[in-house]
Amino acid sequence: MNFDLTEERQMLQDTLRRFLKDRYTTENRNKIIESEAGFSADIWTGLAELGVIGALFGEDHGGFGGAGFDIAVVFEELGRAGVVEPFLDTAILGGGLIAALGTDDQQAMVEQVIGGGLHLAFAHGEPTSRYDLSRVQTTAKAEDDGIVLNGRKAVVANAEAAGHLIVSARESGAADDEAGISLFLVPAEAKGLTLRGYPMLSGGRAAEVTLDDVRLPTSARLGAAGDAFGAIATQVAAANVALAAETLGAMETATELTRDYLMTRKQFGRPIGTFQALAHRFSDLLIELEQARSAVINAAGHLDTADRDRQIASARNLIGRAGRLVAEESIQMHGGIAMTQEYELAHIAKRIVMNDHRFGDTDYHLERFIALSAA
Amino acid sequence: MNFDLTEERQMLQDTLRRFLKDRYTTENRNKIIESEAGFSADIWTGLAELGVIGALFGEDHGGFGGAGFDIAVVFEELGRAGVVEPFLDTAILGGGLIAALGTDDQQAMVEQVIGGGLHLAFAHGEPTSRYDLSRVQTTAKAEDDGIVLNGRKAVVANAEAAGHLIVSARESGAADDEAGISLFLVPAEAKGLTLRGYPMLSGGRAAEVTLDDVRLPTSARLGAAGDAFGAIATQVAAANVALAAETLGAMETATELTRDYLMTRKQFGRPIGTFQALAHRFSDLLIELEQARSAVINAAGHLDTADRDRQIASARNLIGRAGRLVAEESIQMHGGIAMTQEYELAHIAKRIVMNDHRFGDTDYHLERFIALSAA
Amino acid sequence: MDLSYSPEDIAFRDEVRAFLAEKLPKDTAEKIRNGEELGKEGQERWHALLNEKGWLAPNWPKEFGGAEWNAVQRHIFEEECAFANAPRIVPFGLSMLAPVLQKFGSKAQCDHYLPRILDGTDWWCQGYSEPGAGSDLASLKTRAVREGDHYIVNGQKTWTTLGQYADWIFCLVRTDPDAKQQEGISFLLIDMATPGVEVRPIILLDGTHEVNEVWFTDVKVPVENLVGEENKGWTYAKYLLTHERTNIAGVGASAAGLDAVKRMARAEMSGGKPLMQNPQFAARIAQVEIDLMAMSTTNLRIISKAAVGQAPGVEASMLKVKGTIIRQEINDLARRAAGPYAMPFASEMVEGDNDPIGPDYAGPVAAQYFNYRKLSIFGGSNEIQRGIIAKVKMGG
Amino acid sequence: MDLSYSPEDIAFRDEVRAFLAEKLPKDTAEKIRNGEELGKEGQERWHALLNEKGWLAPNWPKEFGGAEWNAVQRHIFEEECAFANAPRIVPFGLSMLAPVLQKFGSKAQCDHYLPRILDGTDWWCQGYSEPGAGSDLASLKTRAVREGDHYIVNGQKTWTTLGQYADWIFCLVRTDPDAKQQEGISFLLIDMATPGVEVRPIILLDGTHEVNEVWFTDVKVPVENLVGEENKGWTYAKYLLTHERTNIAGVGASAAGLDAVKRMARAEMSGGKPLMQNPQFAARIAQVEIDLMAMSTTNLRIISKAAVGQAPGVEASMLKVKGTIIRQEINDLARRAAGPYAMPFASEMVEGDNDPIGPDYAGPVAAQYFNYRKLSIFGGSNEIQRGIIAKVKMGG
Repeated sequence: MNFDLTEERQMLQDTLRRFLKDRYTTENRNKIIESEAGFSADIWTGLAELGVIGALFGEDHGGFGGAGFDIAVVFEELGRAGVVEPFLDTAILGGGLIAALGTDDQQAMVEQVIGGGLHLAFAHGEPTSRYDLSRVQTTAKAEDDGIVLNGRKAVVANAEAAGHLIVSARESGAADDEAGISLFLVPAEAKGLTLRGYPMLSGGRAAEVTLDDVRLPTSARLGAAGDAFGAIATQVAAANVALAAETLGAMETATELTRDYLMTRKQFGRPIGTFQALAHRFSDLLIELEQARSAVINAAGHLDTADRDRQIASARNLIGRAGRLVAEESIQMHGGIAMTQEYELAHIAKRIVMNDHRFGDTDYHLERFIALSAA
Repeated sequence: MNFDLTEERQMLQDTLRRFLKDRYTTENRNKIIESEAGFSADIWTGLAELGVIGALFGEDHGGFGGAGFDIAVVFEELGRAGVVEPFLDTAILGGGLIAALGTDDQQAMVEQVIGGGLHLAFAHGEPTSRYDLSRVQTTAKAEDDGIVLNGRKAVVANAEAAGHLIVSARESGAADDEAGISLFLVPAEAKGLTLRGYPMLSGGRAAEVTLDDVRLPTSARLGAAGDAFGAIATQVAAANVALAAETLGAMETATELTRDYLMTRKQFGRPIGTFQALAHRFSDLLIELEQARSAVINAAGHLDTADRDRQIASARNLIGRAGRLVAEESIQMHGGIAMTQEYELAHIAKRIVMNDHRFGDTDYHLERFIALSAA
Repeated sequence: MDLSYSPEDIAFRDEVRAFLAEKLPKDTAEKIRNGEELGKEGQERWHALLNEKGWLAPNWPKEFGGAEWNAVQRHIFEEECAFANAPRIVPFGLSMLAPVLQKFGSKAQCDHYLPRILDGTDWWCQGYSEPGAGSDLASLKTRAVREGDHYIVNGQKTWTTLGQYADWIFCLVRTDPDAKQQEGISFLLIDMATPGVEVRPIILLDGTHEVNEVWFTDVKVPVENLVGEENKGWTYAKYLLTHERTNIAGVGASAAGLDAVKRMARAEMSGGKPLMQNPQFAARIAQVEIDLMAMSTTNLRIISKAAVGQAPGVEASMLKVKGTIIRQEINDLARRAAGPYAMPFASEMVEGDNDPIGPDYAGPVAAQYFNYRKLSIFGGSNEIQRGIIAKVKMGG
Repeated sequence: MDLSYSPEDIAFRDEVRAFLAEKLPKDTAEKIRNGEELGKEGQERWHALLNEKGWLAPNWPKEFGGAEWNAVQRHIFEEECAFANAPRIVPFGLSMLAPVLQKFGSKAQCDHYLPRILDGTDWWCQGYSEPGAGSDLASLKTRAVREGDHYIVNGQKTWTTLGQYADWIFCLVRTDPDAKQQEGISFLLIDMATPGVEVRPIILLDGTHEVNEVWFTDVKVPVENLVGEENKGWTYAKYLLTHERTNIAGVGASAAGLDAVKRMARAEMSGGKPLMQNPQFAARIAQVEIDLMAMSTTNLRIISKAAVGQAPGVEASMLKVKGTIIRQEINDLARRAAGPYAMPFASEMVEGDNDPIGPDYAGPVAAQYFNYRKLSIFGGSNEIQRGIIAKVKMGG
């Protein structure tokens, strides 16, 4: 048993933390959030050069990591700094799906992703699918020598920046079937593809995606026809580890900001953190933070095991609850200052809470845990 | 709108509180709990003479009350003092069912109950029925000119002291049907009736009741054959108001004991109640206490309305949650002393928590509330 | 014990309902229902409609043009307004300053200011909080120095709600720097157009501009703008704070919010069924509804005491704490109910008229969740309230 | 990062399992599983079996006859014992006194007392707490006055667990009344058979007799029973407290308790279905199981640090708080699961062999629920632990 990071991961963590501390200040980050692109190309390139993206892929795909703990280390640091750049979408989801399913030709895109030269987006969720992974109503129909896509995709993160969208569509089966779902590489400039972009509350941008008779060659299909669900579930599992770790990192920052505030701000001549009620509540946050850290370790450590889904459901349920507590209590213990947009905690709290809306919220994961435990 | 007690109820409350304060001290009560009978005949007679039982019946049955607020006033006071005497079983359930369904002959028992001269018990729950009111597997079969009962009843409170047991049995229908359930007045000395008595954790006694070919005349039936469910539901609703009010009273005592302790016990030369963490937690108890009081008012005020069951489910869910909080926090804030049997809070906390096991616990009432709200 | 309204109360409720049905502008109600901001003009339009009916100042005595309703009537009015999605009245002039003027102000001040509050000539804001002072008003630093017929005011106020719309601000200022903490404070009325007054926006974490910093640099204020006596401002401030505390439980708003959550949960599908039928979500809704049912009665119990002249006292603190917990829980449920469509940042939707991105109910819920964290912070934080409750109840 | 045990650890675990399967008496395991009390003889029987194997003193150095296990091995042993329903080792002599003697006691004391602890000759109890002192040991009042070759001890200890079985008690006594708070305290070993020692039972709220008051009236204690130096007892006491804190999270016990709750919930029927399928109950079970999964890893993280010599420090307080919350929640679930059959007061069942009243699992659950409220009170209350956490973490 060993809970220490390997030397390589420790180095990655240190490098990443230093880079972000210098470059990703509150002021810079708030400017990035308000920019038209919604993220910084400089930061993206800088982090790619540091190897952040490479750490998310295995050696057989040109990276030097790709395991659960690699994902956890990277995203914990991204979370600590409140990074809004779309590593989840381009690398874990987009790049991960191509790495898992792509032909040799398609795999070339992974190399581009690792180098920082290509953005991707995973266009999967639909207006009424909520968190149900197998609910795909977008259709893919064979026509002439190609395929025609029709449908609508909801809240597709990073869609506007993506060179290609990885679009899920149904080739057979009923609306909720796992079988019959395929993935397609749709170039940003494809005819019939329309994006309606908007900023997201916790930073970054997304788009509503309409596919209106989008015609593709069959070579645009990623993997075997109708057989993409397994790969989707696997990459979404990795995304859940990433989201859990990112939330953990943000929770660390929230508690650190709160500690600093409690020890700096004075009332009646004493730091308010020395008052018992706040001190005890702060202790509870620290306890939940350690629980969240253990949950991330469990999820990351089981990413390639048979118990994967149950461990991930467990971790995301715990982090959903602990995250809400940390976000709300940190704001409450700060008081008014935490309500202002320019204060670091405001953005950090939004990252924590809004992560609960990607790939299943606290309740969704609780139900999944119950179902998987009963199985 | 008026939330003041009527003059009569105010007088009843004052009298009852005075009587119990003088006579129902911790020492006396703990002796009563440890006695063989599990309750005090003197206290019973004394309270009957004060009109406590009469207050639980309407004028048409020889009482002078019987409304939801009468029940609430009486049981809140009983709860404040941690009274273990079986008013719920003898009066609300036993007496109430006879008053609701009895023939003129049978009604004579109500008079005896009001006078304090007769005990009753409601033998309804069965070993596997849990909180399901309509789950009755005890059978009643017509034979010769009479009826034969067979079955087993679980945790029948006050069974040993009761002159008659009011036994529910199925004359027709499936195990969970509401239709087909009848009630029978079974004399304590009936042949084939066996009791296995035991004390209960929060005071008082109950028994496992076995009915082995218990033969009764048809005149022992209470109400029409197979038609008792409505009356059972009505009296159980009244019992739920009583339980809610009793728990409220016990919560009042728990918070008062806690306040006194917090203001008396010193650490570092200051009453521990002046430390912020305990002060804030104590405030939360007071808030929940007011919520519980409102819940009892809502339940009592709707006892005779169409919204009865939803209001009662609401009240018992809230009081179950608030009661657990008050019991646990009161013990925790006291520390070791509250863990000892001889300290008043120990018994009071047990009353609060164990009331959750009669006629549906917190979760049961939550589900009922959801079902009734959807209806 | 009687849980029902009197016939008079019911008649009054029906009158309120009829008025709302007839007079509340449809587009206003629609905006409130969708959590959109109303802006200055929208507020002023509603104030004017109420003023026309004589209902703009429920708690003012009739002599000043108020409705002089009792607490139960005020409660009925507030509850009906919440259900009809009417805007809440902006309280600064009407509910906060006016009672102080009526009790402590000069006749000249009453004659001048009160009609202008009613007819919308003056929009007032509040200058209480200062940076670093938190909920502790007594430590305030803004100075007013008497020079002839004027005070010269220097200092800074913060968390000034809707100060960007205001014509006037009522301020607590320190007039005697040598006096102890709460003494030496005066209550001053300042024209926002005076040179040296500067309003700087504070953007809240959900992107909204509700509150402001107000800076005073050598601002000349005529001495006749002093309310009551110099150095007695703390007395007036405390009086104001008790008046601020009407409708503190927010029962009507919570009930309307819970209804909205249920609508969302009936529309959202989860695992092939309406979210409303999901056992976890149904349990969350039921739990908060049960709490709200009790809170509603707690509120009525306290109000019915106030109606017969018994002061609410520490109960107001209890209502504040539990009321905000319930409202914030409802906001959390709304956020959850919206699912992935809670993520778009619909600030332009909130203020403008663009098509919604997802279902129309989803647009503002996450922003509201964050915005409403303020409920337990501003106006005396829940920690302050818990301290008050403990102090009063443990002293007894 | 590696979440799995080393091959050596797995071999050790298998050895523990084999031992438990072979040696743990069936009736003992049955009693533990049903929450019944084991009594003195039952405990002594189990201690003897462990001693035979050389496993009675996991944390003692080998020179004293201990197993000298590392923290991971101790964890494995405790977890396997919990799952096999083995009794916990009574800690007073083995885990609390012995480390103090080994570090601060004389050779004569070690040679005399340690073998008697191992072979069961002496049953020890602890004399720390006093009435009114709560978790604050420094304010203790029991006096020991030196007279020739003896100390004369007067005073009272309380919450003395299993003192009714004890042959000896180790005590903190005040030897210098003029010294400040924590100075002037000495660590004394007292034979319970000495005249003037009186044990009075304290009955806990669930009717059990676990703890006692111990009164000292002019009790003569030979000076050679002093451990270490006079007036240095506080140092030894603090050392002892850190050693008391093994297995503080109670992960094994919680896991066994949760399994028991699941068995109950599969057997109990609610609304025609097993309670386990009831969405509310299933959610409660899942929630605590999720917390326990994380806690188990938190525990291992801390233990794996301890195994390589890093002291647990403030983490022990975190484990104590969260560990007791989880265990108490599991006790609450067991109480709920039992339904109406939680009501019988089965004290005679717990101690004797009568037939159970309802299902056999239901008998002790409510009593245990109340009894286990002690977990967050005794041994440094959760409030004390939260204070420690805040102090350490906010100082940093």
